[in-house]
Amino acid sequence: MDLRELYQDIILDHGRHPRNFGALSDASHFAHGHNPLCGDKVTIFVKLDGDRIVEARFEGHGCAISTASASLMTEVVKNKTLAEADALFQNFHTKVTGGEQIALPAALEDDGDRLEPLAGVKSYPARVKCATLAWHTFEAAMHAGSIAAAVKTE
Amino acid sequence: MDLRELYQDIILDHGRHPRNFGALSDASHFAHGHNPLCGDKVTIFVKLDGDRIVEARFEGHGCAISTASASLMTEVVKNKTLAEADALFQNFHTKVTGGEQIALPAALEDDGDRLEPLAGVKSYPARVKCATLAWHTFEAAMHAGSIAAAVKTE
Amino acid sequence: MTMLAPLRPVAGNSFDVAWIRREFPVFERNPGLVFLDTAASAQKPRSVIDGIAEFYRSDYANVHRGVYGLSARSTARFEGARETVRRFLNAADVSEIVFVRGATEGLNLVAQSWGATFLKPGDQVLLSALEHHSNIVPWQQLRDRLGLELVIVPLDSSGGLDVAAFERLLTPRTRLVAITHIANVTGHVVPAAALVRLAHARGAKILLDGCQAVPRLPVDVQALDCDFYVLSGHKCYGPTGIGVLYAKRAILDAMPPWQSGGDMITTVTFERTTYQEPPQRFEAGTPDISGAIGLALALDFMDQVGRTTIRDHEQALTRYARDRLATMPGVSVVGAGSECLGVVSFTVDGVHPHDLATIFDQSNVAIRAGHHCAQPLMDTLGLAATARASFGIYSDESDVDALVTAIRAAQRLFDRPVQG
Amino acid sequence: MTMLAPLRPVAGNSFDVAWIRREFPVFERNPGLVFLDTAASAQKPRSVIDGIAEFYRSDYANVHRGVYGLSARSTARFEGARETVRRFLNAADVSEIVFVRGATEGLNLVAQSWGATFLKPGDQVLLSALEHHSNIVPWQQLRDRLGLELVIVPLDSSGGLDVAAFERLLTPRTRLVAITHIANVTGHVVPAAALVRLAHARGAKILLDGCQAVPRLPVDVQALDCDFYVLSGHKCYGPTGIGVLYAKRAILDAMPPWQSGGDMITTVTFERTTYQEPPQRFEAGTPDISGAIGLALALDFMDQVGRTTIRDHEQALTRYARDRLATMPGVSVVGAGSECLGVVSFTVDGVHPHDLATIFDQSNVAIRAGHHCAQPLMDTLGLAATARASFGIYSDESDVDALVTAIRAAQRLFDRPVQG
Ligand SMILES: Cc1ncc(COP(=O)(O)O)c(C=O)c1O
Ligand SMILES: Cc1ncc(COP(=O)(O)O)c(C=O)c1O
Repeated sequence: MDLRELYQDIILDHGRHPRNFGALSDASHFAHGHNPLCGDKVTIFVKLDGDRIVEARFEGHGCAISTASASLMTEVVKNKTLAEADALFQNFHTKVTGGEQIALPAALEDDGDRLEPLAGVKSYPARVKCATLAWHTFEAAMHAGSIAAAVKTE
Repeated sequence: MDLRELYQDIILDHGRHPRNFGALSDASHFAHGHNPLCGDKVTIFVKLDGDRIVEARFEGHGCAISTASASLMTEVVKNKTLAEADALFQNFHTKVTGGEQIALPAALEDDGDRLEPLAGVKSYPARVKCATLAWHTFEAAMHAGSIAAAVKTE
Repeated sequence: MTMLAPLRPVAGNSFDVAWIRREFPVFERNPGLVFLDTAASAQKPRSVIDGIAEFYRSDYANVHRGVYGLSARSTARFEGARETVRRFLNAADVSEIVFVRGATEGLNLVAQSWGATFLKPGDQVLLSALEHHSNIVPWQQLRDRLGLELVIVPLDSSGGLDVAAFERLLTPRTRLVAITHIANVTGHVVPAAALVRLAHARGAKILLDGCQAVPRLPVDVQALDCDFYVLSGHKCYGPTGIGVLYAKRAILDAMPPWQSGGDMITTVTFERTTYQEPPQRFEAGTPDISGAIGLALALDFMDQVGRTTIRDHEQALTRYARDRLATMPGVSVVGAGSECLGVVSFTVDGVHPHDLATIFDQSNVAIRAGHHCAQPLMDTLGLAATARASFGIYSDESDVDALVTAIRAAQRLFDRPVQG
Repeated sequence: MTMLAPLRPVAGNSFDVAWIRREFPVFERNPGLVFLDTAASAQKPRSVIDGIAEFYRSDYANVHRGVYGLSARSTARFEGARETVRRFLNAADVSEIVFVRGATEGLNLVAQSWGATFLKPGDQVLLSALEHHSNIVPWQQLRDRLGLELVIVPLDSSGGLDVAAFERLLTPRTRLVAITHIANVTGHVVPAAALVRLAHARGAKILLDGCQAVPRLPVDVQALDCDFYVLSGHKCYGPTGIGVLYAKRAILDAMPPWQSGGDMITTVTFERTTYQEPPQRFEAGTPDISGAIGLALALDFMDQVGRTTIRDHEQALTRYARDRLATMPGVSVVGAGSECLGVVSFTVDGVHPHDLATIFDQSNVAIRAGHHCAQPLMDTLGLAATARASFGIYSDESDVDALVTAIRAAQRLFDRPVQG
């Protein structure tokens, strides 16, 4: 496979210039994520209003894939309900692992398409964890109620 | 090699009817010997008068080789000095391991010959320890002064 | 990877031993070999030997941390081997399969991690008189360190586990039962599922030592419902250096690491280290990658032959051997036979087992003589040593017949009149 | 056993790498493979792969307790392997060679047997900032159990061990020094013999972690006079699952057993067990017989190539790699180079090491990216991850050239203008 399929312009751009980067001082939820095998670290901050995500930011260091994935994630989950964010994660997960595709509700299709550039990792099994780290950490933040949590992918 | 070379008449005879078998109540030295790999156990009792062995007996259970070796040993060391017993052991050791032969003083040659039937074990490396257990235990008894000792061969 | 040809049609309950034997190169290289020491260690089929070599030629690299293709392949093979073991034992989850060097290491791991954490002074550990040293000494070490009590279940009149005594000896202080699934000296099969139920009813955890059982019986850890199960790869046709500790996930989760180093940690600073989830938490350092892969190939081989087929074969052969030996004058078989599998211990009047083994070896009959690492059992039986013949997938009646002939030859040699 | 053809004539300080490479089947099976991850694990020569297979075909049986011929041959091969290791390390006696799964197990054995017996609360263990997790975490576990203090020797300005600080940090409370012989991230060689003298002058024992050194340097434990030395077989061209703990006999004599079970005991009753002499005391259960034999074949292979030849080759290649990388714009080599052997860590501006490894893999260049199980060193260096290239007996300048080309390709890919 051509490396340009993996490292698409959008990935490099978000890798170089991550969006929503930096702590969120009034976060209602956050979690630390860690991939012990390569050392990637990410912290996800979320501000919830009821079950709606009004703000999502991240901090950390990692490879282009994990940084771009965190950056794109914070963009697409903003202003979504928790159920919508979860649907996006399920869909994304099958995209990057090459599992059977889970359809998205029509309203989320555009957001799903925005994550498409990361689908290239499914040809690089060693890198799938890079793409999913931010999402697993996001999920951990949500499940932790308002308490900090830590997850890791291996 | 023919098994009759290993199990010569003299071995079977001493195996079935060990000489000097049973504890020696007025022993000045004794030691326990043990081959943990096959479970053979022997106790050697010696009575010394100065540096002369005036009595040697043994107890224990083991295979035909180890029993015959203990039996023959108690016969040949009796009435020998410690130095003579040691010379017999050295000579015997090379006999059963196939090492370079150590010559015996003329006075001990007959005793050396009496141990000859055990030389067959040198073709059975797994059995050499059976033939030497009694001798190692005897040596331990001597080195322990008048205190009991334990040795094992493996 | 060398694949096996499809199994030949089988006659009755048996299978084509000649075909099986051709899959084991040791018999080709050692013509006339009558190998009756499988309980000590099994011979290896071509698929295991060649499969390991092929793995090193084509796919080898260190596992887990490599991004490149070779390492990804190696990791997939290694983790695939873990899944093969899971399937073979029917464990609920692959994380319940911890690779260790062998049963001995598995038992030490349980004693030193689970035991040292959850046992308290005065707690009882229930063992049986049938145990191998590896399932005795780790508990003695722990007893001496913690002040435990070891309680020993005696034998019944047939030489098997006394189940009534087992039940009686289980007390509220019994925290762990550690018992062999098949006794390595006599081949006695314990009623494992019943023992698990009894132990659990009393609130005790139970470990089964499956060294002799896994090569001979279908084993389903979920059906057994045991808490721990250990096995050695080299006894089930796999390479040396690899074995398995199975434990229920909830139990592994609660256990602290034992050995520590690479691969089992999440983060390390000089102040503090956090550990991985099971099974990685218990696999410090570079694992025996080729060992795990070789073990999986061995289990595949057993599956291909068929595990109930293997059990039936071992059962028929054990019966045949016990029956033949029982009729020989001067020969005593150790223990009664109905529940015995794969192993026969015996003694011959007037010929020490050690001498028997030497004499047999002259006619290429390989048996084991001694205490079989079960000195307490030997003490119970009042024997210093026995001769032991044990069977494998490649053994057949001709091996037993050769043994009988060799016993007769030993008797002739030793019973001859000699000059005093 | 497959024997090697005699070595080809060598040119200058080097040897015929093309010939060596033909002895490693992985290169035939993976044409174009540029394998630069030998520090994680080395590839295996034909003599090791085929030698293990041949052993299983011809001579396999369990060791130590068998009277029959096959077992005697297996035991002779296994104990012969121990003698090969002794000779290779120039240990004084074969009883000083304990077979373990790998360096990690060796380090845990020393910590849990020697350390737990001879260290007291308040005692200091001196480590360095260069250590692999396997030489950190066992000491942390022991610290937490016993109340020890871990003292860390810092790096000097070149990224090597700060010997002046080492000397200063040695105190009368230092009971053990545990230090790597060659750092696995940067390739720094420590002045081992000098450290041993300093440690001994202060009355401390010293352990050297030889994982990266044994495959690259002639190692003579008597000349070094170290108290403990550990190595992993898979890093010196041997199979997985086997390693060596060397310790002086007097030290082993004083150490209690760690793991317990078969083969390491003299007598067992349910009341009491007595233990064997070293090394058997520390080898509970059936050992990794084929692992030990495979390791010996690997050491024989290294001896045949010549250990100073290997060192010279690694030295020349390491210099070549460091020189080439140093001149590349945007590339930073970690640590200064004069004392580095076999390993080069580097970073590339704007391309994360993990991405580098993926990009390199597309052109068949296998390197490692990450913390290399040395997180404290990475923290010291202020790096989250590096890319690491490491060399073996089969590496040559063309591998380095391929690496340079791959770095350029990665830079081109990542430095391209992209649409935001
Ligand atoms: C310096 C050093 N020490 C210890 C280890 C651990 O070796 P193993 O994983 O083989 O036990 C390694 C290898 O990863 C190493 O490079
Ligand atoms: C019943 C039983 N338990 C434990 C062991 C020890 O196994 P290993 O030596 O492979 O660790 C054995 C084999 O010797 C055995 O037969």
